Amino acid sequence: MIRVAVQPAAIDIAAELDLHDAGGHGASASFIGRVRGDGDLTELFLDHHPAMTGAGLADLAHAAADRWHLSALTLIHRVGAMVPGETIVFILASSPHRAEALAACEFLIDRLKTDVMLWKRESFADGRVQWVEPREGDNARADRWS
Amino acid sequence: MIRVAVQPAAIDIAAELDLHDAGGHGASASFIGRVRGDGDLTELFLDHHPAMTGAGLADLAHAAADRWHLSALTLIHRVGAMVPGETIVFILASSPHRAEALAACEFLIDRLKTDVMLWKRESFADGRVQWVEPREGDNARADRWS
Amino acid sequence: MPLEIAYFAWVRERMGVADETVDLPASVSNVSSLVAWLAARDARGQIAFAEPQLIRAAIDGVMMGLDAPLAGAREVALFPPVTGG
Amino acid sequence: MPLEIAYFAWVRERMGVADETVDLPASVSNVSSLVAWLAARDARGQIAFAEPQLIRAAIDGVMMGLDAPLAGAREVALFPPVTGG
Repeated sequence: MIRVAVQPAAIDIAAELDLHDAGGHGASASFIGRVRGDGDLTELFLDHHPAMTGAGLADLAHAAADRWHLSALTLIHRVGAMVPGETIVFILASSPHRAEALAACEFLIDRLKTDVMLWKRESFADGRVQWVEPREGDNARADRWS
Repeated sequence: MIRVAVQPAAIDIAAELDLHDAGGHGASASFIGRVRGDGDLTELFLDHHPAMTGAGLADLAHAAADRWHLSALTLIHRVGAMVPGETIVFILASSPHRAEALAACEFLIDRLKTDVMLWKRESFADGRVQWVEPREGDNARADRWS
Repeated sequence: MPLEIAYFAWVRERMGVADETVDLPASVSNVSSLVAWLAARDARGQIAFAEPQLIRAAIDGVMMGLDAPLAGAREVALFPPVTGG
Repeated sequence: MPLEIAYFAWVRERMGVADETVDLPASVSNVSSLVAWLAARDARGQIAFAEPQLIRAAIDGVMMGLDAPLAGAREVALFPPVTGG
């Protein structure tokens, strides 16, 4: 019912849709986050803590399942090096009720930005490499749920 | 960029994901609504007005595209007879910004419940057939956006 | 004047037809009087339009109130409140 | 006492290693004094921990404040604030 993965491999959305057992009926809300090519970004690297990142994602998934009535939940996060257009994160929440599927999906994407042990490094076409700074806006969105 | 369809044929989500040009990067939010088998429901029939239903969906899609910064929007609604587990509606909104993709998706599903020329008829295992009454809760959710 | 009327959902089922073309008497000038005229016309209409407050209308593809005039209309659609996608 | 230290993100890059096992002097009793000790140890540590207010820590997989004691710890992870998924 709850599937969580942290993986360096590309995220196969069609395969994840098939794996996800929505119970055959009700509502599914999903979110797909992709690497943006803004400012000539050539690579996004996501550093992670092997044990803590997976545990953090699993905690978030269980928090969502405790809070909303979900028939299935898929939460897949990619780590390592990615290029623009590749999928970083895929969230898929199913429920008999659409409001719960939508809320769970939004909760997860907001909390992922602040609660999970992930660090972003951006590389650009001109050779610049920089670690991303935390964004105040992300904290504000995540705080809506507490 | 905006794709709207009203169709009696089954909705092929994998094919729609392929058709939808998310611009290769950014965020995509989606919603999949399926027929629920509650109370031994055996068939859901959706009546529609050939011209007005399509026009209403197109109006909603353009309202979303005017309100949020979307790189692509797919809105597919099935009509006619369906069985539990089949997909009634598929919404897929892409944007450079996740908040906009999520909001557009939620706006569309809420408004679909109240603004589009569709009528639901339910058939049950014991032979009962009934037309669905409008739900107050749907109006309240849709009114959030006005 | 000849007018095409299209019915949807349980209005269609109770009328037994999806659409028909009628010749309206001059006294039927707006949607409300059309509904009353259909209810008085025969048993099907009496059942379909027994609760006129539940009837919604569109004239030539545009949602209209029950006091909307029929002058110039080509098609009137009559149906219950929508129940969404 | 021997302690494994793991570094992440720019802390890892500036330290030049992903992890190391150190023998701590008895004076290093909590995360804050560990950070100060690493900053004083060599040039890499001086650069990595030049802004200790930016450093976050986890002890044996659990997020901890900088005043958390190290007694009994097996692994300390040191890293900047997370920047999300």
